[in-house]
Amino acid sequence: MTAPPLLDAHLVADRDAFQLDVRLRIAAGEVVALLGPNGAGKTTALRALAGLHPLAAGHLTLDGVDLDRPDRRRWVPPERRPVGVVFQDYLLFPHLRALDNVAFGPRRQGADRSAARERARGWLDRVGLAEQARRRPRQLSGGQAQRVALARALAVDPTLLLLDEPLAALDAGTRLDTRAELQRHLGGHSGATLLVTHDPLDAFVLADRLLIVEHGRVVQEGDAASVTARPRTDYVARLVGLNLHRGRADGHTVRVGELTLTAADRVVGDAFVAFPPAAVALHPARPDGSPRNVWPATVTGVQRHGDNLRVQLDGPITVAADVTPAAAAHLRLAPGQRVWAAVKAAETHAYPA
Amino acid sequence: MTAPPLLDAHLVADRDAFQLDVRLRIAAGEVVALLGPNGAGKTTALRALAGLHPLAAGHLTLDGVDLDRPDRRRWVPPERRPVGVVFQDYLLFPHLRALDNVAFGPRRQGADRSAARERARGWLDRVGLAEQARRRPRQLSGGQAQRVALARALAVDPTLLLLDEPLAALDAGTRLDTRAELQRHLGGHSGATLLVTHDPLDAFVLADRLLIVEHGRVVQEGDAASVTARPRTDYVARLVGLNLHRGRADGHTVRVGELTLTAADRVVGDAFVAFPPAAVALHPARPDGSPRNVWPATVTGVQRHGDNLRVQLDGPITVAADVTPAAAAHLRLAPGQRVWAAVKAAETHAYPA
Amino acid sequence: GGDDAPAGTAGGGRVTVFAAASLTETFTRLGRDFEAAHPGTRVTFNFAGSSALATQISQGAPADVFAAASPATMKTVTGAGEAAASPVTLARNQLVIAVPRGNPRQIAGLPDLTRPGAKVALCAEQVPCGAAARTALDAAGVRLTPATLEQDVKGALAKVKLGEVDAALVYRTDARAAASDVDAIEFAESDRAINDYPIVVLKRAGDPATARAFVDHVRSDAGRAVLTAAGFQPPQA
Amino acid sequence: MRTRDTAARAARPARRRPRVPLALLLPAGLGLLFLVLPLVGLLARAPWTTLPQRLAQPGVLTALWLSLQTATLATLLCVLLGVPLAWLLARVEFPGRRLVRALVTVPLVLPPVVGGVALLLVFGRRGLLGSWLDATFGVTLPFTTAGVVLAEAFVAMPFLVIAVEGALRGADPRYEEAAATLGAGRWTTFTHVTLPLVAPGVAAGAVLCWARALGEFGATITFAGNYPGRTQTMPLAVYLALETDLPAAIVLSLILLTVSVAILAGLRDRWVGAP
Amino acid sequence: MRTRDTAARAARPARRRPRVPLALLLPAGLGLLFLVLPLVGLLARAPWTTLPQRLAQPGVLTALWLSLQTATLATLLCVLLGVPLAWLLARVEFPGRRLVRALVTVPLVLPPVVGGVALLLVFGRRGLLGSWLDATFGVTLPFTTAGVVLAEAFVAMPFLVIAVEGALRGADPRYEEAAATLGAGRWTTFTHVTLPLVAPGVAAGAVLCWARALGEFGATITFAGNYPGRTQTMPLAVYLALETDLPAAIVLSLILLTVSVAILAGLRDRWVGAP
Ligand SMILES: Nc1ncnc2c1ncn2[C@@H]1O[C@H](COP(=O)(O)OP(=O)(O)OP(=O)(O)O)[C@@H](O)[C@H]1O
Ligand SMILES: Nc1ncnc2c1ncn2[C@@H]1O[C@H](COP(=O)(O)OP(=O)(O)OP(=O)(O)O)[C@@H](O)[C@H]1O
Ligand SMILES: [Mg+2]
Ligand SMILES: [Mg+2]
Repeated sequence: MTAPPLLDAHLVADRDAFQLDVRLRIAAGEVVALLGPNGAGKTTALRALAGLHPLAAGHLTLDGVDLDRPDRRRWVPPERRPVGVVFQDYLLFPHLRALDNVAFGPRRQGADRSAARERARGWLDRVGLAEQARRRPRQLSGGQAQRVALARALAVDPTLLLLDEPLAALDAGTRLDTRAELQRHLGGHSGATLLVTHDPLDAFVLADRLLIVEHGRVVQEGDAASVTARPRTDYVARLVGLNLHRGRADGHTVRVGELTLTAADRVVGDAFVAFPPAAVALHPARPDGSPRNVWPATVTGVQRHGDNLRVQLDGPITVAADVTPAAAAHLRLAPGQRVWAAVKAAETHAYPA
Repeated sequence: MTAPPLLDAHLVADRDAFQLDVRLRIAAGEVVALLGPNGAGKTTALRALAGLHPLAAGHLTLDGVDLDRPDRRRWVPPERRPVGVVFQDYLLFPHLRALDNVAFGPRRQGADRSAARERARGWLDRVGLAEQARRRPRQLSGGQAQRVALARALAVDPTLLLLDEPLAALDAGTRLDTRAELQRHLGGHSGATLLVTHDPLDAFVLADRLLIVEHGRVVQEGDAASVTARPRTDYVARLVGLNLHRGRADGHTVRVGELTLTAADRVVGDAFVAFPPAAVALHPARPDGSPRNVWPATVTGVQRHGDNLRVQLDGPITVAADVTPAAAAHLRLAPGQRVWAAVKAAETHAYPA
Repeated sequence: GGDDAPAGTAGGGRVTVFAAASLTETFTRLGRDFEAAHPGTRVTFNFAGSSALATQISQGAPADVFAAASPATMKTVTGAGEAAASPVTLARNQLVIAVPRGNPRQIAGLPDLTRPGAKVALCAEQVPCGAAARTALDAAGVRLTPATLEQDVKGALAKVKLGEVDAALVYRTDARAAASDVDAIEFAESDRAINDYPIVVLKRAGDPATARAFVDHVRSDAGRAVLTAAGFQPPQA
Repeated sequence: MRTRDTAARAARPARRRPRVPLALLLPAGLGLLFLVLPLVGLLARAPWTTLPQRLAQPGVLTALWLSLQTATLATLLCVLLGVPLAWLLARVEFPGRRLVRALVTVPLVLPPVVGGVALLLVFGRRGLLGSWLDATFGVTLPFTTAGVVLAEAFVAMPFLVIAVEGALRGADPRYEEAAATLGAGRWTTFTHVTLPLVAPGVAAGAVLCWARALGEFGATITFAGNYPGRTQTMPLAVYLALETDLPAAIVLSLILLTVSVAILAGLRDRWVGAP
Repeated sequence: MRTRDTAARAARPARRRPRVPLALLLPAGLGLLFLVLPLVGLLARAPWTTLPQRLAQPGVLTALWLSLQTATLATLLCVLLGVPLAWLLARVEFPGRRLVRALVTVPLVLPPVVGGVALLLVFGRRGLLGSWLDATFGVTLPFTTAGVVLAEAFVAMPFLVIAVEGALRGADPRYEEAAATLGAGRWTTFTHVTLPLVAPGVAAGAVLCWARALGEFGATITFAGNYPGRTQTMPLAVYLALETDLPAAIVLSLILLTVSVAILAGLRDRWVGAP
């Protein structure tokens, strides 16, 4: 990042046994996607940023203002932070109509009732809920409620926008529309945005940068391309759909357990090797020919996966392989069957751990 | 269906302005996915099946027993229906620990405390939450809570299993695991399952048959292949990622508005034509050669879509086209630009409306 | 908690006396004396407002003796046929003007109560002391707008004690009991408004003999002495 | 009332009518009976024939009107002071909170007459505050209608505070967090989110408070005295009637009851309804 | 109490301590003052020197013990009958529900002495039910400790019912739906889901109920009489003390207060805490 970060935070917080310790910088206009498995601490991080969970240590500075500095006993309450939050479970005010839920923020910013409602109407329209404006939250479907929550957070035009899985309950089409709307909005947004999502596509489309947390710690960070190409944890590997293994590299070979894999890249020392399931070919017998990486394996499971089948394999390393139904039929794949797995060196990537 | 349906229902229910009218049959052991846009009435249908929303008309018969028959004034309350429900917003009992939430159902079925807990522990283990057993719902993350809700519904082993977006809050990896676990469970389940989801993949993997509702009515029904190949509404077309248009066919040609498209199939009368965005090729000038379907179009939007770019086009028909970044750079695609769109007849499918 | 069997009407030298709350001190004394004088007997009291006691008796309360603070209340009991004999007067009480100690307003008689700014508490006319006060004021020809019409003497007296009013018309017995806080000023018209305390043995008394003995004790010289010490006047011969 | 009807239907599956378990219906019915039977006893004893003439007595309507006025004002005062107090007890942690919570119940436990005395000791002519009020503003509260309101409010406020605090503790505080992230300060959050969310609890507390104020006797007569038209509320009239004339007292009570039951039943359900 | 402290901190951003808006703190403080000042007045007037000797009087401890026992039993009775009644009012729709809800407030509005008379008319030896009870079982309730419990329960039950109903109406009924889909009948749902969810409301109601029962005087003395050791509770003792000796009455009241405040403050927070 070249610009000084708009948001500069080191979030240290406790929740009973769980501990969060995440460093985070977001530039003005930047969108960062926060990804991680369930219980990794994403919501907790958002709560700390919003001021709903005070930091135990670290710091939180937004636009040059210290919002939370335990060491200086400084803490700005949520209502004085320029944030907007879409909560994972929406938290729409049950006693207010959808319109007034959205108008709530603008009202607090000083807009008069009719101006606030006008603005709210505009936002509801943008998320496709103009007709539901007069409904109360309990009269909304799940996806409608989530869009009201999104509109409510966007309507305050906050410096720091915190979105906790804002599209999870939307149907496929609405999701595309709403994502496009959000993308348009974020494109013109001068503040910082932190987006929690479980959908890599959402992250790739909306975010400039990904931040992966696990067990309350950042495990990987970078733009979509680098994260997709070089996953560093099993979670990221599964997210982007790669087989990932860790070993010791010496030039083009990486030793993983008892197996030595040949990779396209040159590395020395601790290294990761990654290859897509589609790159794994299965053979009834040891194949001859080009693939350099060949090992015997046992099928442990077969599942449909899009048009293909995803085959889980045990052996010197555990991998997933994608095969066409025709190939599967030919191989008569079933759990327990022994096969040979092969991956071309060209499709096997290695990088330092 | 050859077997007599385990569940036979005609759900007619009102919710203020919204009206539901859905016919539904599920055989023993069958899994039906209920899909539809937000507010289509999926949750309402589930509530009617569970007995939380009495029918205004129609009927509901499960395993030969009338559960709701307004005409005969017969209605069986929820607690006496052999159903299990995963609610869209979980509704975990806030005062009970995760373990006791899951043990609640087995207890009601007569298991003693330790047996029920044992069973609950097994289910929590299966959804990967053995460690969180002693937490209260407020101490769980969103995805953890959803898995507890799933475990709670499965633990009663109901004849009719109703799942309202049971995987929406799970991270990518956990989602695969949980889906696999669910698939395993449903494979051995002798009852009927109705699964609401917005993820076509979930539906394709888990369900034997899809049921699409819109505005409270069934608009399409069938197995994954037929639905994917022949979408009948815009919603379904977007769900499966096809361009869909309706017109009048006469042999291999279909007239859509002012445009006449040539399709691979022979149809006469009202017909749909569908083709994938990837089949749409863009050209700076009118192309010569094989594509039979060619028309001038205006670019209205360009978005990243996976590795490619998705281009929205206006013109005689509105379509989406997927192009590689290289092609896009070559064409200098930007909103407002005029291009020629071309689709091969072989990739254009027509079927009766 | 005590046993749950209703006391009284049990016979065996037990007497249950329903007595007006204003007799609490004197009757407690008298009861103890009676028990001492008649070994083996036991006197149980139920002190409350006379009218509440009358209601209880008419609803079948287990009472042997009823001592009321006014003949009117007694009449509701005798009128309902609950009495075994006709009631007799056990004592009489006379009104005084109670003023805060030291009499800061220099009140000497009823006419002083009408001075501008003087706040006066009377009893409501429904209760004996109020009726008596009305009689006395009428006799004196004094027209008075009180600040309050109290439900009982204690209420009126409390307001004097706390300085909320400058004077109140109360019974002499009550003024005497509060002598540390109030001064009692006798006035001439008070002998026109004297209240009788009647007592009677009830029909359903379990041990009528002991009950009568208690009534006799109250009306004995010893009993009278206790009553007079508290400020009561003896019944008219 | 159709509770028995409901019970009968519970046996077979009924349409829409929720089945009521006997284990709940039985105690509920008993409870209702216990509350209502004494009323039946009173009704049976009421001298119906003389009712019109008693109602026509001028003092009765005055007392009734005064009762309704003062009880309503007292309730307002209680809501104004009591709801914030309940909020403080439910939402702000401060040392000694448990003690304060217990102190709030003092007027409940204090015999009302003693409560009246206590009020006199504070607000009376010679009281801690009263003497200052008198000297500074020439205001005296005893023997005035304002005094009645004060006495009723003192006795009735705990009901409001405790009921509202219970409701606040049952409400989900995360809505308040959501309001804060939208820029609502604690006061706005309180008025725009918290209060509407606990409206049923506040309504329940206000009903308790109003009814208790309406029936207040001991503290009122002790603090404010009893003067027709100024401080004589219905309960005071009832007590005095009790001294001489039980049927009259019963009739007066029944009038008070009828009016209050009618008012409470007439309040639209939504006042007490969930949001 | 550190409320002022809290107010001072509100001005600058403080760590963790939630800022309390003055608009809430002021009325809350006023309300608390209003409730507690009279107590201060009483304390100032109490004859402290004679306290030990008064406490030593045998009747006092007996009356105190009886008060605590009967108030607790009355609260139990109220919870047993009142919670189901509140549930019925909040969760079951039946014709006339609004009237029933208003009727529940009857004992609140009824002057307690009249309430006592009403109880006598029903449960007295010559009452509607009492005569039958007496003839059939040889049970008479008036003038017994059981009668005290009955009178206190009659007067205190509305507090419980109304507070619990308010809590029930504020609670989300969808948890009960979830329980039903898991096979829980209405009774199980009530005991396993509804009750735990509204526990704070029930606790608040029970506190109100207990405190009111502890302070009950009018109905008790009328229905159960005033027998030391059997029916003479503290408020009755206070009443008699008032006849002769105001300071004694104040001391007795303070003893009652201290004990009840100590008990309520001693109840662990979680009894009143949200789940
Ligand atoms: N109130 C709480 N008390 C104690 N622990 C909590 C509390 N809330 C959350 N936790 C724990 O803290 C951890 C992080 O939770 P958090 O909600 O931040 O996860 P998340 O990353 O948002 O997960 P998800 O993707 O499932 O929403 C989890 O292990 C959770 O169980
Ligand atoms: N309690 C209610 N009162 C009135 N209308 C309601 C109520 N609940 C839902 N609706 C309306 O009924 C329609 C169907 O809602 P439902 O919850 O069944 O949709 P859904 O298909 O589950 O949608 P989603 O995918 O967003 O969860 C929607 O238009 C919704 O606004
Ligand atoms: Mg989360
Ligand atoms: Mg839904």
